[in-house]
Amino acid sequence: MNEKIEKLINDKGLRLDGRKPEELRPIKIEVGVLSNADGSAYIQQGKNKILAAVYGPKELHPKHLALPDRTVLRCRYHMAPFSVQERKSPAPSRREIELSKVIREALEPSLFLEYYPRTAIDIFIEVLQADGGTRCASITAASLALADAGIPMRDLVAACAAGKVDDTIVVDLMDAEDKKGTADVPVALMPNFNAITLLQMDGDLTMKEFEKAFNMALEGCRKIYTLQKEALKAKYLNVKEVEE
Amino acid sequence: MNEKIEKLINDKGLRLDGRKPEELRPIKIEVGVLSNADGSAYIQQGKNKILAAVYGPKELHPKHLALPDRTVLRCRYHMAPFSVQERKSPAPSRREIELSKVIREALEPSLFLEYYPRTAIDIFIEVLQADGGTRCASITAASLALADAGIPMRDLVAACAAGKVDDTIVVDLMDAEDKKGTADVPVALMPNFNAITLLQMDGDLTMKEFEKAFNMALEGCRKIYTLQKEALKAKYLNVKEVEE
Amino acid sequence: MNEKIEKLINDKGLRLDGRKPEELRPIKIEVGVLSNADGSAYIQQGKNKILAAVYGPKELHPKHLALPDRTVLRCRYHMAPFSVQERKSPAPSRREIELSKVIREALEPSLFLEYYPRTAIDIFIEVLQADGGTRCASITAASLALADAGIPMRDLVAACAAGKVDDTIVVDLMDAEDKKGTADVPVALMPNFNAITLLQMDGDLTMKEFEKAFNMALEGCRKIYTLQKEALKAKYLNVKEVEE
Amino acid sequence: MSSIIVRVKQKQISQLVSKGKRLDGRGLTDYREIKIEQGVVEKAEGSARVLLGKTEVMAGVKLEIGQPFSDTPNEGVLTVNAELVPLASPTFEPGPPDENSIELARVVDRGIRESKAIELEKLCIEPGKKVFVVFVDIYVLNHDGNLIDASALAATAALLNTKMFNYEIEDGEVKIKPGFSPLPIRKHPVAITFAKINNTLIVDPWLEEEQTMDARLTITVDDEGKICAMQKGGSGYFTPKQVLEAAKIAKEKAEEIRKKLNW
Amino acid sequence: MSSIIVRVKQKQISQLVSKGKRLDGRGLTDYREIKIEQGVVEKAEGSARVLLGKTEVMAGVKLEIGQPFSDTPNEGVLTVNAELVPLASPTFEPGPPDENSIELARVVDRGIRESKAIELEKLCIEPGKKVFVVFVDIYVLNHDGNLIDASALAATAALLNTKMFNYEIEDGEVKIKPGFSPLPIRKHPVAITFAKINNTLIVDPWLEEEQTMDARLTITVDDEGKICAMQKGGSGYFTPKQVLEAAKIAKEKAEEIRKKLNW
Amino acid sequence: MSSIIVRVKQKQISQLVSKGKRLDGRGLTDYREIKIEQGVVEKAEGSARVLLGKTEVMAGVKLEIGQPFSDTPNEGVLTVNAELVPLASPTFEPGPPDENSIELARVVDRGIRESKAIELEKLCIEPGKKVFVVFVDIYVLNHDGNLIDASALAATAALLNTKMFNYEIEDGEVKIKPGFSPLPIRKHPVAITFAKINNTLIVDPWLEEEQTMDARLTITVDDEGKICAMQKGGSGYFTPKQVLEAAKIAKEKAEEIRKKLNW
Repeated sequence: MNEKIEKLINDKGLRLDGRKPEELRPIKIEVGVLSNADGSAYIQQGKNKILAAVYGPKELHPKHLALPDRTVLRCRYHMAPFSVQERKSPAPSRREIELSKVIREALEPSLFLEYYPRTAIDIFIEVLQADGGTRCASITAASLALADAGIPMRDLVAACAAGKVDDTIVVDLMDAEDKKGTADVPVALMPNFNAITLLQMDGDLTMKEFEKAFNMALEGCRKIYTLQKEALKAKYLNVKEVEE
Repeated sequence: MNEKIEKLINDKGLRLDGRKPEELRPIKIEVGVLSNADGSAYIQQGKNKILAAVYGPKELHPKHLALPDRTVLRCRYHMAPFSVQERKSPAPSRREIELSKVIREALEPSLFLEYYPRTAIDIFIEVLQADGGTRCASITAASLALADAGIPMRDLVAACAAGKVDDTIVVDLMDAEDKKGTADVPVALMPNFNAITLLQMDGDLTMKEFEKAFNMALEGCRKIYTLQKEALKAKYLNVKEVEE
Repeated sequence: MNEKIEKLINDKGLRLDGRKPEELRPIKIEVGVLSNADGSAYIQQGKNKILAAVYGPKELHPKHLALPDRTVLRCRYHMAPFSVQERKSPAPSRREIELSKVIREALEPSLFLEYYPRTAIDIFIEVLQADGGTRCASITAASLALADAGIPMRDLVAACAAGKVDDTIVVDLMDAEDKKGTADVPVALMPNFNAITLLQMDGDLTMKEFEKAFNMALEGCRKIYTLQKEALKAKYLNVKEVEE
Repeated sequence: MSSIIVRVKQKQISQLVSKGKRLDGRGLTDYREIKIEQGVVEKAEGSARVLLGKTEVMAGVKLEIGQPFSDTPNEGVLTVNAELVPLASPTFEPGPPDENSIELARVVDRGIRESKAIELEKLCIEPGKKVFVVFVDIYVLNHDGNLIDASALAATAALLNTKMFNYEIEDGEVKIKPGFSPLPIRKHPVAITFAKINNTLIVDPWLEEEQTMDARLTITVDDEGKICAMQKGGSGYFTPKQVLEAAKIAKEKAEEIRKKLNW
Repeated sequence: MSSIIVRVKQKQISQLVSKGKRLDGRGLTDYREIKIEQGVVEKAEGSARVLLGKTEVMAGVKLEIGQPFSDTPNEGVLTVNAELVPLASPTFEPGPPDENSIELARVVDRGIRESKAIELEKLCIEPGKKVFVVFVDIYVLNHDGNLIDASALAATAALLNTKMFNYEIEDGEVKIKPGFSPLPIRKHPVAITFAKINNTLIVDPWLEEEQTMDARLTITVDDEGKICAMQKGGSGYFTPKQVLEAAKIAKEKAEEIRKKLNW
Repeated sequence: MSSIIVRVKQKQISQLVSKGKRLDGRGLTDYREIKIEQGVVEKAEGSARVLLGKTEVMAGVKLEIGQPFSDTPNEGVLTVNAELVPLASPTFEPGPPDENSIELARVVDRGIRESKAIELEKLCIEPGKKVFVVFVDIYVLNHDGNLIDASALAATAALLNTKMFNYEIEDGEVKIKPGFSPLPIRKHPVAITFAKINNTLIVDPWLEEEQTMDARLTITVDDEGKICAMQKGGSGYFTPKQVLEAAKIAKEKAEEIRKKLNW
């Protein structure tokens, strides 16, 4: 309850969970995990457990919301009531509504939305357990779910945060670091285009510190991008095996 | 307030209101009581006072909710704020939403919904006073309101509960029996088809007890069916008298 | 907080703010104050500060709400959270919903709604500071915003309240008079037609007192009508100057 | 009913009114028959059912213990709510209260509140902390016009029928004692509603007259003939002369109704 | 899937059932494979993930300190909620709980409550004032039919997995002590759901069978073979004979499942 | 405006920007004229009206006594809310806050909160029990682009204008004493918003530039030139180089604005 974490970085420069500042948490990604969705992915990043599903392109009701020249991309980021320490009401919070927006805008640049005029694509993200950095892990998973659904895309979007804890710039903050740390910079990247599609920040950083954190987050994105591609390949190979 | 009812069945085997286990409460039914509705009925069962009204078949808005091959049956079971001991908020509770669903599904088998494609039929039920067994009394009244509206039907639906209080199986539980008793089995029946259209249960019954309660509830339904037909006849005769 | 105002009318027959019973508060009106709205007006009446904007005639969604023979007039009266002593939730209160209705019905008689079938006209009123009599000041401003939007009208609608404080009939009640007084009679008038388009009352008035208050309110409306026309002229002249 | 028939009927109603007549045979200032039945809901602290012609309204009163408003620490709290439940009319829809039900509740509320009908100061249990909250729930069961007057009658009838449990304070807790007392009522406000049709005032409009009217005016009058609430409705207007004429008639009709009801 | 294919498939399912067969090779009273994984959400006091064929349901349990209901001052409070989150099915939409999720939650709730599965009387901290509130949140992740049975299994499995922190009362305040105790569970209710297709009963319908069925009947049975909850759903009906037959089968299947799960 | 005219204008804006010019004559990193009026709502504890070109935003501050958050028992509470009231733009609709107004409020909130602009620890009345709650309500009155920067300015200006009543604690109750003190403010965060048009960054986009831009980036800078909040918006992207360039410009512009405003 009111446990006090004295130090987030120990004398050896290691973090609470033993990581080095530039080290990501263990990440497990799986693509195509839900049978009903057109595309889906599951990610474990540290204790984060997140499912993303994509439905569409599909018809849009009511019709006057449809766009004549592109698909309408919709996104819902949602946390399970049991995903956090104190039970969360299932009604969408202001935080969830904001994150749904920035996640959608992080994925939009990667898609050819003009291919499917008058339709909608729905992205549903469910956080089953939250442990810091859920918006980034959600983007990472949702981009794979879009790929799994066969939505044409320019590049995958990989996301990762960096921040400052105890005056040290570290990557991929876990919950305790997020809460007790002094800054958090979540970033999403389309690596092949060097394109930042999400960038938020809260905290207190000098220009230099920001630049360091920003670059560390970008490096994290690139590592995660590799894992994304492996997860896609794993599914593709499995499918081929099944088909043969 | 915290009055304790010691015994629900007295030494003579009689219930709090003097009824025998297999005895229904006094029932008064009236058909065609509201001038605006296409059909309506009023039921008093013990202290229950319930109005049911039917509007339709009618156009459905928004149109994409309409079905090409049948009418959409909608049902709202609602309690007046003053119908129960502690004032009830007029916003629909979870209980009211569930009961609206099971009541609708209890009435649906009795109707030829395919006669009116692309339309809607609305059933509105208002509990003015509640005294245990409102869902059954609501079904009994709503089926009559449907008949009064001239909706073609296979049979009337009559409903009645049975349950267990103080180890005795009894029919048509009143409020105190419902709350202090150990089981409640509401049943709806189309007597001519021997068709169970509503069946719920909560409590704690052996197979034998359940069978006894179930049969007692069915017997109750049949008695109520007779009263339903009398009420319809009463209205029909009145109308004829008026017309002559 | 629980300051007690002993007397609302002093020995000289003057009110808390020094006004005579039949004296209006200082009024400042400006037309065409918002660049996005089709028409707009701003009113200061005592400490009341109110903005009104008009959008339309415009298309109506969903379309089945449109009327084949006239425009649909919609009105939203809304108070800013900081406009009153105790912060007001931004969600519309029951009072705001009622006032939106009566204000709409006060403006409707002045408009030729049949000129624009199948369309909607929206009136948005924002009370930035409230000091008693906001509904009347809102009508005064909204009627000018309609004129500014070029909506064809029979006459401007001017509104003013009268009431009873300390047994004296007074016009244009301020907040303290409204709350501590014993009656309030808000009235809206189309002066050229001698047409009362809003009339409400709460309090406790004999027939004679009512008649006096009613006439005083009508007289107030006529004075405000003059100010409305001046404000329109001021805008019209400014525009002409700019155009030349 | 098709809209052509509606228009023909509206024309007929309008023409009749200009001749001082009404489609149902009433005179211009005649009310429909008023039937009141009290105590219809035994589980409520008070209740009444009102028939005004075919318009049917129920009102139920529930009492709860709650907090007073900070500016009236010594008074009970009155809360009036109205539900236009969809079984009463094809034009009523399920859902949260709309502007019509809110206006209805607030007009009835003002009549009771401004006439000081309930002796709210007698409903204080512990000043600033505990008072009785009086919930008046208006339930429209059949809408055949003039809901305001019917609802106001039902509310007052239900309040007159309301029993409060006896209690005493013991260690700051409310202890219920045996027996009941009537809710203290000092006034009987009566709402009189006018419709303006063809520039003529009629009272107690029924549904088809409401569909024909240009505007509506309600005047609520207390036992001493004072006006305690007014509300204009509808998209038309009244002349000042019509308003004063209506006020005069309202005073007479309210007295007449109060006499009939022994209020 | 186009509606023609759907209808062909429904016909096929219906014809097979009348021959005692099912499209996926099961017998009429066979369940799909049941897989249960407990403790999948470490941040919850208890959790479980259930696979019933391809139907996937998660349940999480959170404990909070709250007030008891006034009629059970010595008992903890059980609250069951179900979310049909839109990633689980193209037919689920975001928004507040609809009638389907409310029915699902309430049927699961009744099974737990009526069988007295949780020893709620052991969850009282201070009579009338402070008790544990047990939130069971059911989260449907993939809908391939028979959500009720899968959800009921997930709820019970999550409750069995739930740890309560130890505590002592100090000056009326709850002080947390080191260590955990299991939530006291005394019963393991199992819900058995039947579908009626072509006038024949089958158990554990999957999605396409649900789309074909006339009606649904759920019977929840406790460890002693007693019925603790029933719920008929769907727009069809059952005969009395079918109901009694279903009750008999439910008792057997529940025992079978309980044995398989070591409950 | 018809969509053809819109597209022509967007093309024009885009081509101008690539030549370092803007339709309204500004340089790429020039702000529109900023006008601030404080104390415009006397009934609020603090208020300000900001004109940024034709964009008009009002902010009002109300203080209430409430409970602290359990993890910061010694600090006051800050709550920022934004209303995009429909009179400000044809694209704003009445109703509960949508994603745009929530994002606006949260970005402004983060700037104030993360820069520790308010000395919240001075707003504690009784640790863990009673603190001041600071409500900042942002009210957009005319939308001509760059609502974030205008709202952030209005919020800070309103906070600087806020008076707290003096009080003393007597028997655990807050007693109001005569006089007022200013709300303790230690920082003046300034939000600088960039639009990316034709792969070029501009600051303070007005409405038609926003309709043309690919993406938006807000960087909030405190009095010491530190970044305290960032937010990318829109369906486009930025390169890492653009982000760092923006950060540099933001620092300069924030200092410039703070100097101009004497903050």
